[in-house]
Amino acid sequence: MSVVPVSYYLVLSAILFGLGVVAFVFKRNIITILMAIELMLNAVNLAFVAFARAWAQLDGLVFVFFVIVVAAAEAAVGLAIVIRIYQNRQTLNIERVNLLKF
Amino acid sequence: MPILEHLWIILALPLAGAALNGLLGKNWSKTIVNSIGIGSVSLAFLSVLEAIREFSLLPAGQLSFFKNYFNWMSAGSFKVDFALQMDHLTIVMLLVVTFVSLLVHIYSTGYMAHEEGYYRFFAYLNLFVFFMLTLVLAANIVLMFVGWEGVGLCSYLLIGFWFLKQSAINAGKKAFLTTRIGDFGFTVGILLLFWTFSSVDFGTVFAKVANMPAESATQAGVLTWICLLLFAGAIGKSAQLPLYVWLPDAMEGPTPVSALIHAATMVTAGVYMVARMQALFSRAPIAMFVVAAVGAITAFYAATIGLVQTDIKKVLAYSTVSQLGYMFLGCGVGAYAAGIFHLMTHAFFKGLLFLAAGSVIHAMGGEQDMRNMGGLRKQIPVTYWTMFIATLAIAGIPGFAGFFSKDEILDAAGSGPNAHIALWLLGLAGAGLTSFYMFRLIFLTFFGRPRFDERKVHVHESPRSMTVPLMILALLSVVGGWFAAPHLLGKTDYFEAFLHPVFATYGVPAGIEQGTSLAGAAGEAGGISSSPAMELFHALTGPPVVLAIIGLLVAWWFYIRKPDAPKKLAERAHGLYKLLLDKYYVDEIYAALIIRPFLWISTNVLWHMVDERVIDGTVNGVARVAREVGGQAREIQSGNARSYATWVVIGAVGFTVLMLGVWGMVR
Amino acid sequence: MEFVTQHAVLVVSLVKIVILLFLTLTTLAYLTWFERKVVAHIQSRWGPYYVGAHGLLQPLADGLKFLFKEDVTPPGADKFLYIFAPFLALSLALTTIALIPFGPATITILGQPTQLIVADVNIGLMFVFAITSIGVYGVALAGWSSNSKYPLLGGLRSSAQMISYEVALTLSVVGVVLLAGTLNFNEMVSDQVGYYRYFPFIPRWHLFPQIIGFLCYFTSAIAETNRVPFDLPEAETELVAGFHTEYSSFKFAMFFMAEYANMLTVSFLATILFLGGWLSPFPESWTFLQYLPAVVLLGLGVYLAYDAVMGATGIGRIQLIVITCGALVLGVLCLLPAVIPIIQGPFWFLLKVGGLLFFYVWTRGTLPRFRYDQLMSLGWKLLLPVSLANLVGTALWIIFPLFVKHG
Amino acid sequence: MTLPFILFFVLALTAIGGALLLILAREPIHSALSLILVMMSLAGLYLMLGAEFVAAVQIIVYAGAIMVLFVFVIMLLNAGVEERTEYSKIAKYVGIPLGLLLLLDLAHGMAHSLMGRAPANGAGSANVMVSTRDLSLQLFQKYLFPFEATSILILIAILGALVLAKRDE
Repeated sequence: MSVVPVSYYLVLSAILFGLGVVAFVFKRNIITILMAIELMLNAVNLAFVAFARAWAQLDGLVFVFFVIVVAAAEAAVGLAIVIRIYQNRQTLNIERVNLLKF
Repeated sequence: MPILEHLWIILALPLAGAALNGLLGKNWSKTIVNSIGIGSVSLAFLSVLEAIREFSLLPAGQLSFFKNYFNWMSAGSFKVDFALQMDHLTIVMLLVVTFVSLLVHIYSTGYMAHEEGYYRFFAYLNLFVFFMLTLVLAANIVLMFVGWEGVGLCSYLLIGFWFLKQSAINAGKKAFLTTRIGDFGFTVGILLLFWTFSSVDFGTVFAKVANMPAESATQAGVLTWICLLLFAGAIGKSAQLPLYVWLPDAMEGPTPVSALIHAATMVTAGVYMVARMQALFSRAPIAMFVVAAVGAITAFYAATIGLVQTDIKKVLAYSTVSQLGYMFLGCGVGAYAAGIFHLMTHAFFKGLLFLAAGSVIHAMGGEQDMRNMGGLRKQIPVTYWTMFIATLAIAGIPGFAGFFSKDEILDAAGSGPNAHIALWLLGLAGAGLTSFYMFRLIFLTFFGRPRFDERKVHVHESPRSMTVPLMILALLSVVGGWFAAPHLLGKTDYFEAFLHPVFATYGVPAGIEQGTSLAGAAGEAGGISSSPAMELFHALTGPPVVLAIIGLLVAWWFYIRKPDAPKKLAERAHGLYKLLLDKYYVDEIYAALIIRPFLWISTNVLWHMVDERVIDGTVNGVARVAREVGGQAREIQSGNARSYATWVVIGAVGFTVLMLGVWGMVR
Repeated sequence: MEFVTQHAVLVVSLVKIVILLFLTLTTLAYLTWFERKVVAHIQSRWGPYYVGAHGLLQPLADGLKFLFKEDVTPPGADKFLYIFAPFLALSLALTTIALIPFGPATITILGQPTQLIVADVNIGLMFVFAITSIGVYGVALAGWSSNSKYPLLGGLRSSAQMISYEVALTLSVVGVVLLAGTLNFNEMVSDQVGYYRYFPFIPRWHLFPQIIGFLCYFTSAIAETNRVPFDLPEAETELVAGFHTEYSSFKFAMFFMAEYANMLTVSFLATILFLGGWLSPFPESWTFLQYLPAVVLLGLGVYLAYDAVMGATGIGRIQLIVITCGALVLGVLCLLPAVIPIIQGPFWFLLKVGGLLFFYVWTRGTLPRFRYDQLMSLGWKLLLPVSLANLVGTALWIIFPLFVKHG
Repeated sequence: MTLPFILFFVLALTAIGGALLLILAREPIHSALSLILVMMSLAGLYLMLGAEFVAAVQIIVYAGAIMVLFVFVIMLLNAGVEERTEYSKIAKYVGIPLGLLLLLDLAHGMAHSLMGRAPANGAGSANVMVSTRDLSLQLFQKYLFPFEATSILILIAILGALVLAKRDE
């Protein structure tokens, strides 16, 4: 029963990360932008797990936990901020939230 | 308690006093301020005595005591320690400084009783004592320079003590700036010293100098330059030609200050410095001659100005200048001991004169012009008698302190190793003039008919706190010179012997046997076979004494016998009189030659051109450029987060391309 | 045929899945009957009565009714999600059951030894939680997609409630995990074998050391399954019917089944974690107990026969007779020596599960509904701290045991 | 084409499709669901990599908690269809192409990276599952301090979220 080489997983994680970046730039809805960030984090997690597997080291998996924790914190705070923004400006379009400029 | 091990205590005491009074004294009663001020200084005096006792117990071979407390600064080979040292010279200075300061402190409690900023005054005084002691005890020239500048600062603060009086402020500034000119030379001298000996430590430097040959009297070597530069500092600090101009104005300060700082101690710092550095000076004949010449000329010159001054303190100020000239003359001709000796005696009688003058002013309710005095003899007897004794002392009447010291100096000037006839004559003339203007002062002040409205001015003797110091100083002005009595009999006087080790240690062979050589010289000068009796006779009837007597008589003739004679003389020799009265227009000349051009350059070149155009121009230009660039760059900050995200992506791509492509990492 | 022999693994699993699915769905159907009956008797009513004897055909009737009802989709609803939500809910609810072991015995089908479990995962517990945690979406999406006020509110409530109670639920179980030192269900059960040394009559079920954990677990389980008294998401009096207001016909039935499936799941879980799974509470020495399943079934058959003869009429009688025959056949089967060891586990397991389900229904019949803030404060301010304390206490107990673990 | 490869490609394509859907969907909730899809398939990939505990955590925390939070907020704010404003030209003409370039660059780099040549499951070992015990030991011994630090981070995040979302009366 042959196994899938790590590079496959890595390429997949790279693709997902790139798509996350594109989403990050492309989306206008603040919530979906946060989702894009989550997507990137997930891609990184995949790379971590793949590396951990490749070297038969558990550290990678541990790091995945940390990434997840950070993602959770980021989501909580980020969404709270989103709610605040919506309360103040009645919009979720990030291009309409542009008061902080020159 | 081993004070000697902890010399710093002597410094710490007045500093603590200054700190306490200066920082906290504002709301304290005069009593507390007094006890702190006087207490700290008297404690310092006592610890000095104790230190001297312990010093005397040192093994015979040890001529000086040195202690290094901590490394102050060290940059590469340039290393300065906070180190103090004590030897016979230091002892003399310590005694003079602490004792006179103590007396002046006591005196001030009476004199300043009704002044604003009482605590401030005492804080400054204590601070001054601290710096002066630092100057004296310092074991390296940099630390000495600290004290040097410190006393300058205190002098500035105290001259401008009445900072509401414009003239006082100006006088303070003048003193500070003028001495600064000299101090510049002093600083360069220090640098040159270090550059030459790669050390600023007295011991090290002198040890290195000791095995250097004396330089020739024809062309100047490095020692000469060092000495001349250092002496420039001395000129500034000790008010010699051409930088003496600040001292007369310094009389704007309170009289105790004039007594302590501008007569007894600070102004003599230059002399002390020259004596301290004598190892270098005595190997630099040219420098020696310059010192002597400057001293002699100043002595005569200042005396001439003193002749016609009418402000009692101004007279004393010029006489101080001239006496300092004598001290330098003494050092310049190699009679360091004599110079220091005169320094000490001068500290006594000139301090006394100032304090007494202060007492007079006090009695006259602030009046300083002698023409509005007269006949005070009866009202303020203590002041009169003490001042009279001091006058006799300064005039060099035999038996009084001034006689011995001045006589030695003139002796050395006339017949010492580096003697020169011109110096001798100048000194002699100065001596005569001194006795004249001093007795003029006495006669104008205390004799004759009162020239002031007795109903307005209610003359009263000063309080005990002022008169007691006067009496003590009067006593010292009499006996202070008797160490030197044997000298009259052609023997080495005790003072010489006491200081001998200091000057002998590093001195040039020629300089050593000063006392005897002076005695011998005196004998030759007298041109008579030297037997003690003849020596005595000669000394008592020597030219100085004769001139002093003449001066006395002339003064008596002018101001007692024919009080209107001076006016006639002034009218007859009007030009000369005016010249003297206006102090040879030196201030004006300086103003014209130096100050105005300086101001002009500063204003038009430095300020309007360099500062405004170049510097401000640069700064503003930079600011303008920044503003323009920012104005363009701020467009980037559109407030649209997607654009920011794009910038992030750009950065990420750049980095990744670098990492994967260029650096070939991961690969 | 050789295909079958080749891929025995797949085939066997498929077979097991089919059987389990059939059993589960039937159980779900009859759970509704059971609930209605019990609640009715609690409220001294008869409950379902007319359709078949004892209303035993009621679920069938309900199912038919749902099938033939009109399937309404509200205008402006998100079509895909609106249809997707119930499927998600039900499929997730059923998936968890695949992870539940029903007994220790291993049967050999087609020369392929298998256990009474579909998927034996190392960390079964985690996966159960994983799947239940996704169950939220069913409700939430249903509420959102049907583009209507009440469902939206219901969806919001239920998602908030489920997230909140999931925390307490998970934490209350961690104590057991600590004691058992494993996340695998089989190992967990086998960890509870035996009796306490000092109390030889008490089986070493985790229920006793973890009584607090059990209470927390069960409470939050009720909340997790949106049951009374925590049925805020479908509070009839407040939100009409909560998240499935707009749902009708079979989609509604799916939600319904999903709810009962969740009930089943949490009961299974509770049984495995706290009640010693398939273990019998009585000592091994009582060998006569192995006939208990047969006795029960035969007794049931006899009773039904009597009832069929005396009580029922018409179609009910036929039906009763059929059931009687089934029960008797099963009872006889249970007497076969080959079947006895296999049947022991499932018997006790289902007995305990049945007890828990009865408890469920009992609470529903007794307790009033909470207010929303009460619900939240209960979850966050009581259950969470208590289960945390329980966790810490358990950890301490493991580090400093008062008396030795294996009695 | 053996079973693992098939499985891998199915999951990978699901993930990529989910990601694309996340980008293209105009309804935020669709984006959220597609992201959940991605996470699910990633969990499957973790299982294939033998990290089952991570897979479970991935589902519980990401899909079960974080994304629920997202969905919750979407429902709370009733976020409608996303309006595709184009105020930021640079994002349109530079950002997105560059993002794709980054994708290709990274993929290329990863494909040729040294890691790529390593076998998928440890040093030649069979396709074993990582035992949860080892993982927890690793986490609570070697990485104890980061663990505590992250706990503090979570605490702060909770407080921050509370303070932020709290309505100011």
